[in-house]
Amino acid sequence: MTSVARSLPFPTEVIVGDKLSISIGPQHPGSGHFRIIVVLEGDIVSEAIPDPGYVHRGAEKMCEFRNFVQNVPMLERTTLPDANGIIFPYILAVEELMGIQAPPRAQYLRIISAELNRIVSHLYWLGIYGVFLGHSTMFLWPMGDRELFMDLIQTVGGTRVTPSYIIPGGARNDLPDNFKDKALKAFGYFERRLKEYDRIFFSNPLVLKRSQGVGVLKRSEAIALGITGPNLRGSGLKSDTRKDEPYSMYETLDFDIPSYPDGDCWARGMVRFHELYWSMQIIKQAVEKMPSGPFRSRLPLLTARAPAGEAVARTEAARGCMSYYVVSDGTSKPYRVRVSVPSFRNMIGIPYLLKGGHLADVPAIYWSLDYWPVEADK
Amino acid sequence: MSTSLTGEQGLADAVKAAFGDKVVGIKSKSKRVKITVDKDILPDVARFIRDNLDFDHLISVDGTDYPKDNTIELIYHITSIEKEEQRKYILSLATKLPRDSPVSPSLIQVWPAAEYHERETFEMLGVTFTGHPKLEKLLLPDDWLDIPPLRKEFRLPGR
Amino acid sequence: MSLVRGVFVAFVTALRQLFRRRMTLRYPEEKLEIEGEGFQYDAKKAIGIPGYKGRHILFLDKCTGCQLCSIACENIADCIEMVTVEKKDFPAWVVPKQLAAAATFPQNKKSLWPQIDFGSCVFCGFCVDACPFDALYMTNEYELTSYTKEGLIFTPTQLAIPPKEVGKTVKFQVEEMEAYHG
Amino acid sequence: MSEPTDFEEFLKRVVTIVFWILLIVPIIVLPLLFFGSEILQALQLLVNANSIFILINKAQNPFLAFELMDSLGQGPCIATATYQPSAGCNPTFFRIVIFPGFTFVALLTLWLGWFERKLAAKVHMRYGPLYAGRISGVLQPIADILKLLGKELIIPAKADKPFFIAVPLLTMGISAALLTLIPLSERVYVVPPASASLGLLVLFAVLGFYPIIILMGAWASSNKFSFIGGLRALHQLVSYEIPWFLAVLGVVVLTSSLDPFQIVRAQSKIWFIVPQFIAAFVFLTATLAELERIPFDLPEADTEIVFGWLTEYGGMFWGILFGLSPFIKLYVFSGLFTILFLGGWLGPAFLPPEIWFILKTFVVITVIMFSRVFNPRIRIDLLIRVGWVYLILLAVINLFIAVGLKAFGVL
Repeated sequence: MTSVARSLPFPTEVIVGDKLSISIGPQHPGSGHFRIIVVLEGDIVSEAIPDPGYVHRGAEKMCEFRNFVQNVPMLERTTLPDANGIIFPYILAVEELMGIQAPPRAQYLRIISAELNRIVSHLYWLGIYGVFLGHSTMFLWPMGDRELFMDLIQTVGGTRVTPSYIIPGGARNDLPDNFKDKALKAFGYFERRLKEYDRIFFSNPLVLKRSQGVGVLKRSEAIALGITGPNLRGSGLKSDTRKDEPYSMYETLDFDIPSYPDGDCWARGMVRFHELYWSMQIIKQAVEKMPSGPFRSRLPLLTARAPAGEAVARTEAARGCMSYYVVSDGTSKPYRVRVSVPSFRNMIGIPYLLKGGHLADVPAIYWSLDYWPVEADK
Repeated sequence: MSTSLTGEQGLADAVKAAFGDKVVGIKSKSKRVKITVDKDILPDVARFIRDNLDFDHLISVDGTDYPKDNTIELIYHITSIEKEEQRKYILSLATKLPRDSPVSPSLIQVWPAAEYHERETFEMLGVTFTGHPKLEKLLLPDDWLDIPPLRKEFRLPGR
Repeated sequence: MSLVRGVFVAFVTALRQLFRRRMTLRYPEEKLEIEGEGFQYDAKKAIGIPGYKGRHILFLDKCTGCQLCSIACENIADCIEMVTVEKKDFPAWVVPKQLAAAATFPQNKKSLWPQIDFGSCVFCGFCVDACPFDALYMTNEYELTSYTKEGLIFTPTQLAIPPKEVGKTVKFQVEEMEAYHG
Repeated sequence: MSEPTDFEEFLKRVVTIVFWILLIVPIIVLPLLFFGSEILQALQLLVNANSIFILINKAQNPFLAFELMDSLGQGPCIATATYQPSAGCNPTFFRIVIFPGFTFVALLTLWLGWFERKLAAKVHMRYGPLYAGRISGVLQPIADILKLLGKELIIPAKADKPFFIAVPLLTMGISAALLTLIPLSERVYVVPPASASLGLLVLFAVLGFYPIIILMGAWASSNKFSFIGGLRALHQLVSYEIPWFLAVLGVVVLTSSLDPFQIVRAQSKIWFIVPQFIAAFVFLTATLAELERIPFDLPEADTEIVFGWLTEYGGMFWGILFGLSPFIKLYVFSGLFTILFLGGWLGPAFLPPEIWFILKTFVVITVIMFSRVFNPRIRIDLLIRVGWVYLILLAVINLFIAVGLKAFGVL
């Protein structure tokens, strides 16, 4: 078993010369199901090695044994806070393979559910980011206000986290009658709350000291490293799949892509902070513009076959550009599903940005990338 | 070479013009172009795509196992960020590798983002990338001794 | 100076929160009121009716034992199993009134019924979508805990029982600057 | 009370009753046991009509009431028998152990912990302790202590055991030692005014042990996170302690005394927070750092280094190191702030001075506690920068102000 011993990345000596290596994760309050091996030189990180795989389930392999529709509940479990966003491109790819198109109302319903999930995911991120910086109130306020949007998701999809709401050919069910009132009430409250979030956290000078100029990702590096999502926009690039390659009905909606040129933890946080606002605007418009009519095509769910072929589809999930590559061989089960998740693409930024930073900045930088270990491990 | 491309066909034509017959096949549909090349010229085509066509943003690297043809198809999905009008395209750069000894040149020099994607493809499909600085297990357990799990002969228990 | 001012603004923001109501739902004492009757599916129109995806309810007068729910669940959670229950084995109070006099269930000749293991159910509701006879719906009941794994397996009899009444329920209230359960 | 409906309800009530008993026993039953004979004597005295008036006169004044309780010690009483039984009337033991000494502060700090949790919970939109004791979780501290006492004391296999065990005890000792130097009023104190002329100096001298003990514990744990936490504690010490001393120095210059009694007496005209507001700010900031509270809880930064130097301590060790000792220190420094800047026990006469002191201290404690709900944790380099550049600068400016005020005879 020499290969096993060799592949263990953790050095056997605790202190090598002046260096001290510590293991952040997988059982550490500042990590998820994930490990970063941090080699310290004094208080400065001289090397950081990410070690994912603790929650790897083989979603890509499991996809090959399920129908196109049966994959939906399984695939959306890779990212619980963003269940609708993560399944969206899979649905688009399967629809492209099957050659069907969802009715317009269904496309708006998808936008609503995906944007609700984006808010929930960003609020979750904000809560953890707050507590990683030691700000206990910023942990519990977003977690509490998240309840509003979990409630809305439950109103739409029936469950709070994994509604399996969007399926090939449309959406499972229509909006309930009271959704609009409920949503407008929640958005009114939350828009006022966002100002308080700004006062207590994003404009708090101590938070600025902790996050400004920390973990700077330059524009060119962000492109070369393939960073995506809010992290890319935090580096000064106005790139969002919703604008770059409008899918569903995003081209009919009027919204802005927040972007900050700084590239530091603060900029990445501010991008997400503004996206909270814009997601609410998108939902408001979608509810207004939604045409009446069917919201689901009469697709036989269990026996739906796709002709042989392949399709690539991408959408903007909460953590960035989410894309699926689906190959079909003409049966009712996909031949190959490649899940390309934003967290896996952003993981390369972790060792890159941690290097040269302080030990205290490790959780701040790590979580400012919004790395979701379960999503990356698939 | 300054590119004045119009649509998917323009992209395909540019690659075709530069590499001629070495390009095995080109498929294009709305906003998607798939270019299949021989693995020897893979780095050259990649450099060409990055430098001349401005496809600078790697989305993913993946492979599909085709036991019937005895090949593994390796695909790089690339998009563009710097050129705004090109952002809507996804260009797939594919190559066919023999299933018995799948070896391919690493494109980490062209797109540094390929590092972890190639490591994942290495452990999941057994494709060896020459020139990769650290080709080790990433997601699988360190004591994984079975065949690469995304090969088609790897069966899930009970399926 | 901006530092002191910024910290002071944050301080005042936190202070204001002292005069607002709390968000917490004190769960065992008060339960959230769930709107609607649960997730249902209109097989004729092929549309879902929005609702909470809780425990299933089985309508004994509609189920034909066609196994479609079981097939739909096959690769998702593998939690629906078809079991045979004769009519005489059902307690009288779960049998619908119009069928009480009959010797068997006329629509379900083989007496095949779904039995759901809620230990592995993921509450996706695809079985409800799959049922062509509107015999399987979902309800608002979500308190399904049991001391044993077997206790989570709901037999057709248990599935036919309407959801039990929950105790005191509260609504989620959203006001101008505060959200609370009450 | 209705009949318990089921077994769980029955258990719940039993536990609640036990909690109330545990609360009542130290307050009522233990004094009865300890001072039983004296109380009997007092009852006998009550029968004697002549002495009733004396007793009532004494009992009106809380301090004299304590004196009374102590001076009755003629019989075979444990409290007085252990300490100078022949002298009879000696309040020192009582002062150290009961009031205003350790027991009083320990009970106070227990409920300070409860108060902090309720305060933070209110800002966090949640309830905090709720169930133990029926009235918004008021018995939660007792429940916590019972839980911690029931836990196994785990000592890591590679730890340096004597030092590892010594650290909680030493920390406790230092906290208790600090406590003796905080008088509640002119008549309620542990260290009498006659021997308190160097009070502040002794306090800071005792405090100097603290980071060394932290480092000792960190090193003895043989854990990398503990070690980093210990080093951070040392860094924190050098960055806050000097501005802290300088801030106190301003007050010392104004009063020409290191005696807490003298300092309070000097504030009869004006509280020092008015002329010395810079010093008060610096002192409060440095106090946050000393107490390892957010935004300066770097040695325990849980998301960075697990729990810092406390990582390996569990059970009642943790209870002492994280529960009791920091809260006693919180009381000590809030009391010190009250003495130095808020006029100590001075106040309108409708309340006794001891109550004034406790009220002011409580306000300071609340302010310190509240800082954790709106601040993040700062980084070690920022802390050192804040300490060495800004706070020292402010403290020196303040010192000049103090010297100026003294030189021109304003105060």
